[in-house]
Amino acid sequence: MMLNAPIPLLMITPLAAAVICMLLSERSRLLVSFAAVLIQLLASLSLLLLLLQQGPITHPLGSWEAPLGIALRADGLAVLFVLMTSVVAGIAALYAALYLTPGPLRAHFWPLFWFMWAALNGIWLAADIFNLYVGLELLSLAAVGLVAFSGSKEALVAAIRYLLAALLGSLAYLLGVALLYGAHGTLSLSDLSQQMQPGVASSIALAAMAMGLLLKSALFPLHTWLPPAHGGAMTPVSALLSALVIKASLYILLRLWIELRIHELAPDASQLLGWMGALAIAWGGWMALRQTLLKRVVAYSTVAQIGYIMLMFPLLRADNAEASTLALQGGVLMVLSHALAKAGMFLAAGNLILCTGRPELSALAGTSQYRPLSIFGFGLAGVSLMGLPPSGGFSAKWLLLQSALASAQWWWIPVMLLGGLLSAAYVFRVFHYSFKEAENSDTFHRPGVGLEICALALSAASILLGFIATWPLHLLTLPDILPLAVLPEGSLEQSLELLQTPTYETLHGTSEQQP
Amino acid sequence: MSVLLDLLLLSSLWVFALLTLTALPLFRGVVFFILLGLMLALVWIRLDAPDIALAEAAIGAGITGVLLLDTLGHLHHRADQESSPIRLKSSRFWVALISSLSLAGLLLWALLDTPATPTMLAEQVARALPNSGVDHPITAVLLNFRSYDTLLEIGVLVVAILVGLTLADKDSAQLSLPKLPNPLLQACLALLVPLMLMVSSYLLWAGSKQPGGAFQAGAVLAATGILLHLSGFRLTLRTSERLMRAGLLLGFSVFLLVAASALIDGQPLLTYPDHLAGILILIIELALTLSIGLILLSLFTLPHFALPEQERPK
Amino acid sequence: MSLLIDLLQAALLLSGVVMFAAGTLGLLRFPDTYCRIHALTKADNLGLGLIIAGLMLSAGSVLLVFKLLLIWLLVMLASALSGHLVAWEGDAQGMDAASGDLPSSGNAAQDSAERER
Amino acid sequence: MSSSAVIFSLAGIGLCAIGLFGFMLHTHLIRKLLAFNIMGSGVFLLLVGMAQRSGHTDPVPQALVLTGIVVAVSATALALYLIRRWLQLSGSTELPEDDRR
Repeated sequence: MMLNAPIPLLMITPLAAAVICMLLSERSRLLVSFAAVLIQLLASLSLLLLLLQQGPITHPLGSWEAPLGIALRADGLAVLFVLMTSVVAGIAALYAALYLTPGPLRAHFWPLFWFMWAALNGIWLAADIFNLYVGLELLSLAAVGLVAFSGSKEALVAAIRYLLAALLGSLAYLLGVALLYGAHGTLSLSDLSQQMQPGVASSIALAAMAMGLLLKSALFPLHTWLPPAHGGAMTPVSALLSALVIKASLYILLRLWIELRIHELAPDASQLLGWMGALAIAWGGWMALRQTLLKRVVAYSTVAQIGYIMLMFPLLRADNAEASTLALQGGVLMVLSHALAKAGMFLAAGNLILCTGRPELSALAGTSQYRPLSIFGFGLAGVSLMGLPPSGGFSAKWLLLQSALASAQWWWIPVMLLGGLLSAAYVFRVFHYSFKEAENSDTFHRPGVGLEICALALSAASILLGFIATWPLHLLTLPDILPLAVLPEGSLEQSLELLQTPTYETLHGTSEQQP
Repeated sequence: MSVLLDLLLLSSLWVFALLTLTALPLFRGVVFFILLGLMLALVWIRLDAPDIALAEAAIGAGITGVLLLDTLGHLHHRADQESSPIRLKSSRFWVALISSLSLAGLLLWALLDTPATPTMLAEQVARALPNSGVDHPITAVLLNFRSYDTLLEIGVLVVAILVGLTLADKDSAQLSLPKLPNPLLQACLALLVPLMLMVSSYLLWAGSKQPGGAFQAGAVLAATGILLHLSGFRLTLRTSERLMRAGLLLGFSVFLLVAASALIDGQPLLTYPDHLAGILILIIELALTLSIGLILLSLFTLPHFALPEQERPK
Repeated sequence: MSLLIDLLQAALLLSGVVMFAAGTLGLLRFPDTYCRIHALTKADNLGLGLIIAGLMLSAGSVLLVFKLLLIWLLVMLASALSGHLVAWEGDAQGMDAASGDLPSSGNAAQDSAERER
Repeated sequence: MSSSAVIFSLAGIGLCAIGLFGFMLHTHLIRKLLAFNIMGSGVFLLLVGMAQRSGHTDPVPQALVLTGIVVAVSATALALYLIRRWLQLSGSTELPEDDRR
């Protein structure tokens, strides 16, 4: 009976924590939140164990089977995202607890944070298109609240812009839901994937949903709301937004793409997404090079990295199972490593701003001499974003490159290389500023050790992901979300063996496709 | 005949929508927006959806309208004149026009291309209704079959309140909305308030068998609160913070507790035991009505505490 | 007999519509706020009363007749109150009865409608 | 075939288009919010209208719309909080014409 517990816990805990936090005094909010973070970590780990034992799990809420009721579903993809959320949000919570000064502001942070977490878990586990809409709205409103949090003029402008984009995106998504329901009479994703027939209504519905989700994920040219919101929010909030919140709409897009077989039915749309991604890589990288504020650099880097994630869509090919699998694995690994690296980078950037007391890049002069730890955290995350070995970012790009070669779409390769160069340029530009001689180095503040460790832990995790990359990817092949992706045995290991890292051998022969 | 009526309603919807967006000054636009909401309520009746009609009139037109008008009250103190938005020379106008026309075209295409088939979900609802604990299919969907959506939706409402709380400053409890010291109003309140409370409880009670339910009842409750607020009886988050907070969260907490209680039994989340389904739904609805009433009221009253002009520290 | 009732019903409904039209015309054409309130509340209450009376003839059950009556009473109460509040607010702002203008051109209608809600 | 459902699906399409038009045209934040609400109503009409064209009432989309209306009012209230605060700090009801990059 308790076998089913992790899924409900993943939803109940954050919602209950939000309510309890609203009712309690400030000090107790902190304690409740730590307890809840622990429960979340344990629940996601036990969900992982359960998945390894039983395979994909369906949890019919209210004991009503879909399509009448709503089902929650935990397959490999969902569990990976749940784990990613628990790690990143857990560390960000720790950071926030140290970063926020006691007072009403800190008190209001926790309930919003918990609602955001609940919405994220809800989205990862959802298998119902309308439920995804409610989850998206909960997520957007909580995220907007977190952006507007400080109440300053800049924060408000960013929040309003973000809110308008998010609302328009949700409505476009809901419009798609309306058309899909009108055409197919069901809201359950698995029903839809069985009944889906190509048709005008379905195509327009999916186009509307995709537009809405892309707007929410800030894919170029719909990205204009992102840099002020992510760059202007408080540091822990920036980390959460860039690492997790935008991934929610990307995740839904990916789900729709593979479960409703859009990659088969509309390969042109996939190519379009890929080209938008390519433009995003170029534009995001270029703009990141031209920013004068440190956190804006990091925010524009997110715009570019979203582009990388989009490159997986044109590589999901119906006619080439190997390329598809590699693309899916590369794309998901990209999401995971970006989540860790970007959260780490934002936290490190926040620490640097705490050191210098000013948000400008030029204020960084002397930091690498006096605050090497902060700049080191920033650099580690940068290594993963640039895609240098042996980071998670490198493995992800490697898989995507392999996939591009396998499906003979060579034109994505220069895009990836150019993007890597641009990332290197903007990361080194930050270093360049930090290595300058400082005139008044004695004015540096010392951020708490805890803050430094949080940033470093996330950045290090993004590097570490490169060493254990086969493990999450193996998890990804567990469920049959991509039925066509039957890889020849051991081919994943083969493709990754080229990287020559010893860890991969230990997992040899474990990636048999399961039904 | 009824087609004519429908077409009349359709054209009035479109006209009011256009007027909402183009009428000057903004106040007029908001009034047209409220009219649009009332027209929509009629449309929902025509679509055999009295539940939505009630909610649209009470929440869509009522509460949203009050919130908008209240914001306008803040606005016109700061001379904020806008010129006519339709400027044929601006590229913005043409981009907007072309995108909206293409949206209409695409949707029309989708609509015409899709055959009208009865949905199988409606049948399933009808079949499962006897086991749901209520007799009204919409209440059954909202609080039993798809209760998870409703749970998250209450979360969305609470988030809106939370953001309001974050932005409102605690210290300067200064009312910006004067009360109306009108003797006739006060006299009428004695008549209206009990009546509204009665309507609210009727809607709640009716919800298990016929149109009505927690949301509509809560909206009427909130309207009562807003009326009282305007006449000077102020029940706000500031008066008794703890009590009010508990009230706001009561519905959500009760819902969450009931949802989680299924786990003790080893059942999936939100499962009601068969014989208890009716009573549990009633308990949830009672708590939700109170909370929704308080939340919608607070959405209105929260910003009436002037914020300090200077920026708050980061 | 039923023809008579039908005719009576038609007459009641039509005269109700005429009253509404007259009230709307008054709202559009009358010179100042006070006159407009007058047109709106009086004519519309009577118009609604006529329409309700017409509907009662075909109601069929006592409960329905009672409900219709209740609707009329409630609308009368609401319109009396809102009409009073608009006039009261206009008076409080020093609105001139003859011209309907405020001493300083402001947003009287806006204010009063806001308060009313 | 229910003609009402078809007609109001059409009405919904019109409202969606008008709403999108207003949303893109206006810079005034409250007008944008009104346009968002109009668009929302259009989507709700389309959701119920399209599902009920066969002449049978369908409680599921009706319940979804009830949920949608509550979500829309929450979003509107939240937006109004932000707009008011922005008005208070800047005295403007429009966002600064930004560096649209």
